[in-house]
Amino acid sequence: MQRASMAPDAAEIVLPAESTPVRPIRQPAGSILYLDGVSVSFDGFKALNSLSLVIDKGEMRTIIGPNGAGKTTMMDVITGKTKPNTGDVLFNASVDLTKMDEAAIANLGIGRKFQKPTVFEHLSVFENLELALKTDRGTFATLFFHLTGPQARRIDEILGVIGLGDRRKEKAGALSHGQKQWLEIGMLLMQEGQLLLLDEPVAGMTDHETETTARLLLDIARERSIVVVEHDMEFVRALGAKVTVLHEGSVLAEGSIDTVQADHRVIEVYLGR
Amino acid sequence: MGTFKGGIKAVALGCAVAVSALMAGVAQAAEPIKIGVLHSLSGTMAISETTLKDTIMMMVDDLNKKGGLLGRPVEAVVVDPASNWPLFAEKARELIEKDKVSAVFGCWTSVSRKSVLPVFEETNGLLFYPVQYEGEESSRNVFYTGAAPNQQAIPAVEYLMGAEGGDVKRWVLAGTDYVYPRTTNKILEAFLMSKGVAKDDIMINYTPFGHSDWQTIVADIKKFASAGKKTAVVSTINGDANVPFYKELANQGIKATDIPVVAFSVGEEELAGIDTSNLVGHLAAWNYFMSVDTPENTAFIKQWHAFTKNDKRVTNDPMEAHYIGFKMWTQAVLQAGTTEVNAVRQAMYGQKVRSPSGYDVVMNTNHHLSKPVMIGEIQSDGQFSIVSQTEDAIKGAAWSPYIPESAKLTADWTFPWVCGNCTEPKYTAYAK
Amino acid sequence: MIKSHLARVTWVLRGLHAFVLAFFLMTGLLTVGVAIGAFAASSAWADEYSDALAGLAAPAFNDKVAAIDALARLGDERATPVLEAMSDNRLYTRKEDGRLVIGGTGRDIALTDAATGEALGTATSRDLTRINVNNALRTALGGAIGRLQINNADPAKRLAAAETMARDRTPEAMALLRDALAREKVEDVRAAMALTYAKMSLTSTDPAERLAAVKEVSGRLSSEVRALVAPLAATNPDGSFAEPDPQVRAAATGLIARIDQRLMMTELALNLFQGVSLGSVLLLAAIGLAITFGVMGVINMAHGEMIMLGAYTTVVVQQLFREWIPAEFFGLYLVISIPAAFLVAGAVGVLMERGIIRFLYGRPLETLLATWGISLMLQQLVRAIFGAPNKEVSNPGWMTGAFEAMPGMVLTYNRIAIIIFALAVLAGLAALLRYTPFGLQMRAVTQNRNMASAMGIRTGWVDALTFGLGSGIAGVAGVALSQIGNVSPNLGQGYIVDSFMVVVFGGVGSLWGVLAGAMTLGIFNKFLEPYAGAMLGKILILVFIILFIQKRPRGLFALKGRAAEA
Amino acid sequence: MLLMSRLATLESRRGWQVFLILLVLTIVLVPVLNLTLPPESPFHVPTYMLSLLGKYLCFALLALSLDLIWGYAGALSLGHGGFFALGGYCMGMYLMRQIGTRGVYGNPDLPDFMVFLNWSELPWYWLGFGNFWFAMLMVMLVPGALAYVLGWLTFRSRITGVYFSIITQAMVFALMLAFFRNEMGFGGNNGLTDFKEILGYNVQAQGTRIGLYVASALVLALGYLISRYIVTSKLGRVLMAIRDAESRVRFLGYSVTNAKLFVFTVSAMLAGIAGALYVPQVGIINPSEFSPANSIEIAVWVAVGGRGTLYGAILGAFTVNGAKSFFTGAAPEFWLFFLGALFIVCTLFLPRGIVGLAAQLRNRAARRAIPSTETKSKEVGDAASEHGA
Repeated sequence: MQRASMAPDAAEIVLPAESTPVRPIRQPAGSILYLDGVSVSFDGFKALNSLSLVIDKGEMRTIIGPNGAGKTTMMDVITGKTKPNTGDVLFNASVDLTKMDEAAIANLGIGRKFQKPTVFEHLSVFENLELALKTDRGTFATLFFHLTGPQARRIDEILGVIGLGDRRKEKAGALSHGQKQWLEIGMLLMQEGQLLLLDEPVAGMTDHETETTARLLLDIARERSIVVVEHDMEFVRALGAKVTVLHEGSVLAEGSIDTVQADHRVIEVYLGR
Repeated sequence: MGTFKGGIKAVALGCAVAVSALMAGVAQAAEPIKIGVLHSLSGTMAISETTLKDTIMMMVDDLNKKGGLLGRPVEAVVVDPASNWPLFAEKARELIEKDKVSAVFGCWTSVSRKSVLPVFEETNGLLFYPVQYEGEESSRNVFYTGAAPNQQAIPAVEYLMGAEGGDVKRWVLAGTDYVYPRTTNKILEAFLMSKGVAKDDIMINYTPFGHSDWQTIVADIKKFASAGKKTAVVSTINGDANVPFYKELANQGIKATDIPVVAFSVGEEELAGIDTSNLVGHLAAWNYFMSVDTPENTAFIKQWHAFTKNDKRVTNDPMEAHYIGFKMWTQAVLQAGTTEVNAVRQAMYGQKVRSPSGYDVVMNTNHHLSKPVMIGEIQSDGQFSIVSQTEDAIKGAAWSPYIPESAKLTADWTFPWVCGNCTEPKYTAYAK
Repeated sequence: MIKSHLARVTWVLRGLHAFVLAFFLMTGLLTVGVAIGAFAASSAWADEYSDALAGLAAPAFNDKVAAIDALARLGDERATPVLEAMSDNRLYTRKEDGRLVIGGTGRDIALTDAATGEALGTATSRDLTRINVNNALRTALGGAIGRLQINNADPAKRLAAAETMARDRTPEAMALLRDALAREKVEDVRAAMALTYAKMSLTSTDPAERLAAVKEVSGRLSSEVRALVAPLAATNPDGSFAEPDPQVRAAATGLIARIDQRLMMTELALNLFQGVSLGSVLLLAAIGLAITFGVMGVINMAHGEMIMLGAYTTVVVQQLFREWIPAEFFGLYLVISIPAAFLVAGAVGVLMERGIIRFLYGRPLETLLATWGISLMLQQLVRAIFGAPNKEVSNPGWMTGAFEAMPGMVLTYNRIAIIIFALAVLAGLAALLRYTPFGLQMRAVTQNRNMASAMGIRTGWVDALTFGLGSGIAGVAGVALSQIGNVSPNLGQGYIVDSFMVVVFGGVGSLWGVLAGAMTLGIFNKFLEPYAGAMLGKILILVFIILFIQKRPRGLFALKGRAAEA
Repeated sequence: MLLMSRLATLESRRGWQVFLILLVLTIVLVPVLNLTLPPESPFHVPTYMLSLLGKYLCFALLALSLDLIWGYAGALSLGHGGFFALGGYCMGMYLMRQIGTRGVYGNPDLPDFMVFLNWSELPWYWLGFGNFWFAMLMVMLVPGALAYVLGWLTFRSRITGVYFSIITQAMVFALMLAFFRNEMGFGGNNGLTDFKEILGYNVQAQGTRIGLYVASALVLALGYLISRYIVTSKLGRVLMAIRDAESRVRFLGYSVTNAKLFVFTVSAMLAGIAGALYVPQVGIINPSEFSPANSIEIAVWVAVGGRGTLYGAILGAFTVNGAKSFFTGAAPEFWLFFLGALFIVCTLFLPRGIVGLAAQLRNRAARRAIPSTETKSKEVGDAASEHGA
């Protein structure tokens, strides 16, 4: 009936959750991201139910879970798109993310890649990367911005990394689906964030592309913390990182991919009761 | 070389032949005298102004059938300023400078007149303005053929104060918030106070243009009238807002015998859009009503019906003003023997036309007409029954004596004054 | 005269059973006497009567007033039809012989002699000179007719007379009313007479009578009564009381306090009614937009023109009724106009959707420009066909007038009709969306176009029909709005901004939001108007809406999370 | 140095050539043709044409300002007529103060309409407007401040697309009603008129007209360069990114609110300047300039010319207004049909306006090979989806 409701931020109105927060496993010290008892509900539907999660500095974490488990909502909470009803979200063990808006959180060094590749279609590949470049992002600074030599070289470098060097002047809208995914990863790299959140980075990619992406991510992970949400088990296996399984808005299981796959609760959730 | 010279000669000869042929052609066909018609044909004011355009077209048509003017046909240049005030100025300039019209007939709202005024003054054009207005203006380049406040508002209020009008003691001055109602109400307030009406017995109310929800105001009027004294409403409500106003009056059961409403902007054309069976007895003051029973008026109506090919079309006061203005202009052109503006202006003073209202209407040196004032009551057929009219024509006053600042001003465009707003003649020294 | 004497005699007879015989004789004598007297006087009366009749045609206003007074004083009931005709502008003098005649209606005027009632054939308006009447004369005529009819056999006429006489405070009128009151049997008429009499005797010189009058009028807590009683409670400039009798003064002061209290309540109720009424106008104007804009997301700037088309359809239907249908069915034209307007505006809407708008889905701001172009063209088209001036739309009889819900609170029938109509349209629309297959398809298409298409719904036609529905409802609104406002080519322009405000304020896509939005804005506006004035009130409301949207960008009835139903 | 090199990047070499040729043609050739040639000459530019062109130049600047916010940031303001009129009123107030004792009532301090409404002294908000430079400052500050406040409220609440359009429309509607009120002290319905002098020159003199015309052309050129500077800067790319995917820009760390607020305010200031140049040339400013229909018309100019190109907006303003001037004289009864049809044709067949026409024709052949991938999305309020075509 209602088209307006299809708009991206239609779900802003949130109702208080009723659950009691569960204490997290450990204290925030030393973590890059610390979620404690985070709950979010839309119209009585609990998207996150007292979720607690800790990511260490330099850690790579994979998050899996069936549809509606709350993966994307969790990302929304971390990046400031959705405010949690209850719970703490701390960055670097000290910064309270729930008090900040998206831009401020991005400027802290948290980068995000969306499930559906979102690049600026009317800008060229180069310009897309330029926008993501880590500099002062104030309005007047942007107005009088002048690209320096090192910055231009950095963009060229990333263009090489994501394999779009020969398409730098083309409009991003003209790229294929996989190339858009890569461009978006390239933009994440330009941001030089400390924490990268990737929502299904290999969706719609060929096997070969998936492999390359996995290598790229492992490469990046040496300097940064990364959280990857993914369905593709092969890819998850290739990353070889610790896996967290979400179900109905809270953590169901945590561990290596093999432990998790052997967990009967996980099997139950994935195969149905 | 020789051939080149010969070529020039041939061209020159050819040119000469062509020019003389052209001249001859002009002499034979007689270049038309152009007049401009500057009335909105679209936008909010089209409701009122299209009729005036048709009136001028009818007059031009008639004049051409009778052989034109000074042996030349008259051509009306019609433009559409689209109820957009700056566009009025643009179109006025275009008419005068590009089309080189001898006179312009046009405008309805005060603001459109104010907008074109600098253009007419700069280019020394001639504007005939046919609508009743607030006065407080006299331009060398405008002839005001509509009523000034003393030719409409004051006689109407005087009528209501008298026994025939019902001995009204309490007054509601309701108007749209713009300059005409503001001025008229200011004049009326001063006039009423000078007649001993207390301030408490005057209620002034302004509404926005196109106001459509009159419930509150009509209820307020009823409340104000329930104080026991005979109450009347003097309405300067503008065009569009009148229909819902009258509908609300009728529905709330306000009869003319209880609270008469006298309007200065409601004529036959406006009533054509309203079912008047419940409005019988409410009044309007004008210088002309379609129901005037004179041979001139019968002829005028007949001509109008023939021109529009519709015998249901009504005539109204601004149309009559245009009729008078156009007749006067043709008479002045004939008298001056030219369409040149300065000569025509001089010839306009004292020009006399037998108007459809049955009076000899005269143009005064303050650029306003002497016209009769008539008060009519609305009847169920959408016409007015004339209940009072002045014996003689009343001279339009550009400056109202009831406004202190304007009381001291004089408009007289003849020697020794030659001024629209002066406290003393410009040529006092030479006048002796 | 004779008749009334007899009536009184009969009354006397009834009261005195015991002396039937003796009084029978006496009455006989009396009757004979009266008859003789009447006969003797009749020639003198006849002269005075015909003089007065002739005076009606006098050119001077004062002479006419004198003649009317004289006729009222004479009390000859033959004068009633003459005075009524005069009041209706149907009294003429015939040009050929100067005879005073009463004319009928119509092109050929049927004439009757005013003095004798004799039929005189027909004439045209050229043969006659109308006797001009103005408001003052009409008031005088009303009073005179009232006096003549206060003893009429028809109770309805007596009631009307009792009410019109309230303005006539002469001693003669009072005496007449006192007599009539004494004889009156019909309860309603009696009450009306008593009230009128009390109003008259508030200025009586006898304190007891004044007190009785105050008591009598205290049943009606209206501002009119307040104005009448106010002098009794007033103080003179020197500080003394205008009313010497303390008892009367106390009664008057008490009554005024009660009236003031009542008036405050009345005003509140009236404001509420006016607000609801304005709200229903806004609702009607916006409801079509709630479909085209709210449901389909089309910024339809030609929405106002759909309303205008509906209003012009009403004009055409009305014209057809005037020409082809007997006058007694004229009131039905509105009933026919509703489906006609729906079809006309709906058809134009479908054409618009198929011809232009469907190519612009997903580009809402360009739809805005294209529909703006359509609106300009439609306005000019209507101007070319019907002419620029306003068109007349008459209210059918059942929508004219008002009733007084309580003293001082007049509710007009057309406003009530529009409130009911607006709610009915809303309810109908809600039912259509909820219970019909079309409504189901429409909801399916708007919620998930691809899915609906996959299920075999012809989404293109559903779009066209949905847009047609919204436009058609705007057309129906035009029928209603033609009853209270202008019908001109600019009609739609006046509603377009308001309609958008209502839809956005109420919550896009929600019918109940539109209802709540329209009513809130209407009532808010009407409560603001007395304090801020009409213009400032409107400005304040716009500012309020701007600020409100900041707080709740999706309007009052924002649909949350999952797509709710409209 | 840096500035010069930055300026050079505003346009391509050919762009600069065209720009300069057009500028010279407008500010030199037209006045020369008006002044030197006799009226009979076919190349003579009559004075009425000059003032018409002057008016178009102001409209072009107005269209340019709207293109900045609509074409680049994707927010269609239906309130630009309001900023234009506010700038016009500021200029009008200055001009009113220059009348001095030459008004009909001869009051040295008060404009005629205040004398008439029995006001005894100038209201506080008229103070200072006797000074030209103060008035010019206000021409930019007043519309700018209003845009800043309104923009801050709306952009902060993330009101986009149609909702933004409707809010700005409500704003002009409220302004119109407010300025209609005589109590406001801006002359009510008649507005401000009867101007005599600007900076000591008679406003009706031919020399002044030419001066105003040249000033309008220069300001338009300057406005164009400023706009070019903004849209070719990184901020320009941020704006286009906002137009494409507003929320994505936030995740890159840019403040969408501030970027939009900046360009909205600049745009409103440009509109105010356009209004200030317009008023002395047409000789009147009144509340009908605030009417919502006027603001919609501005959007139409931009759409007809082609939005998101800046020069398209200028072209559109000239085309539509030229057509309007021509048709209201040549076909007074039918011009609305032409105008209406123009809007429909432009939106249906020229989604990128007149300037997009050439590209559209060029691409036609190429496009045939690739089937359209456009999906039928009908989201309300999603500015990004506007560019689906």
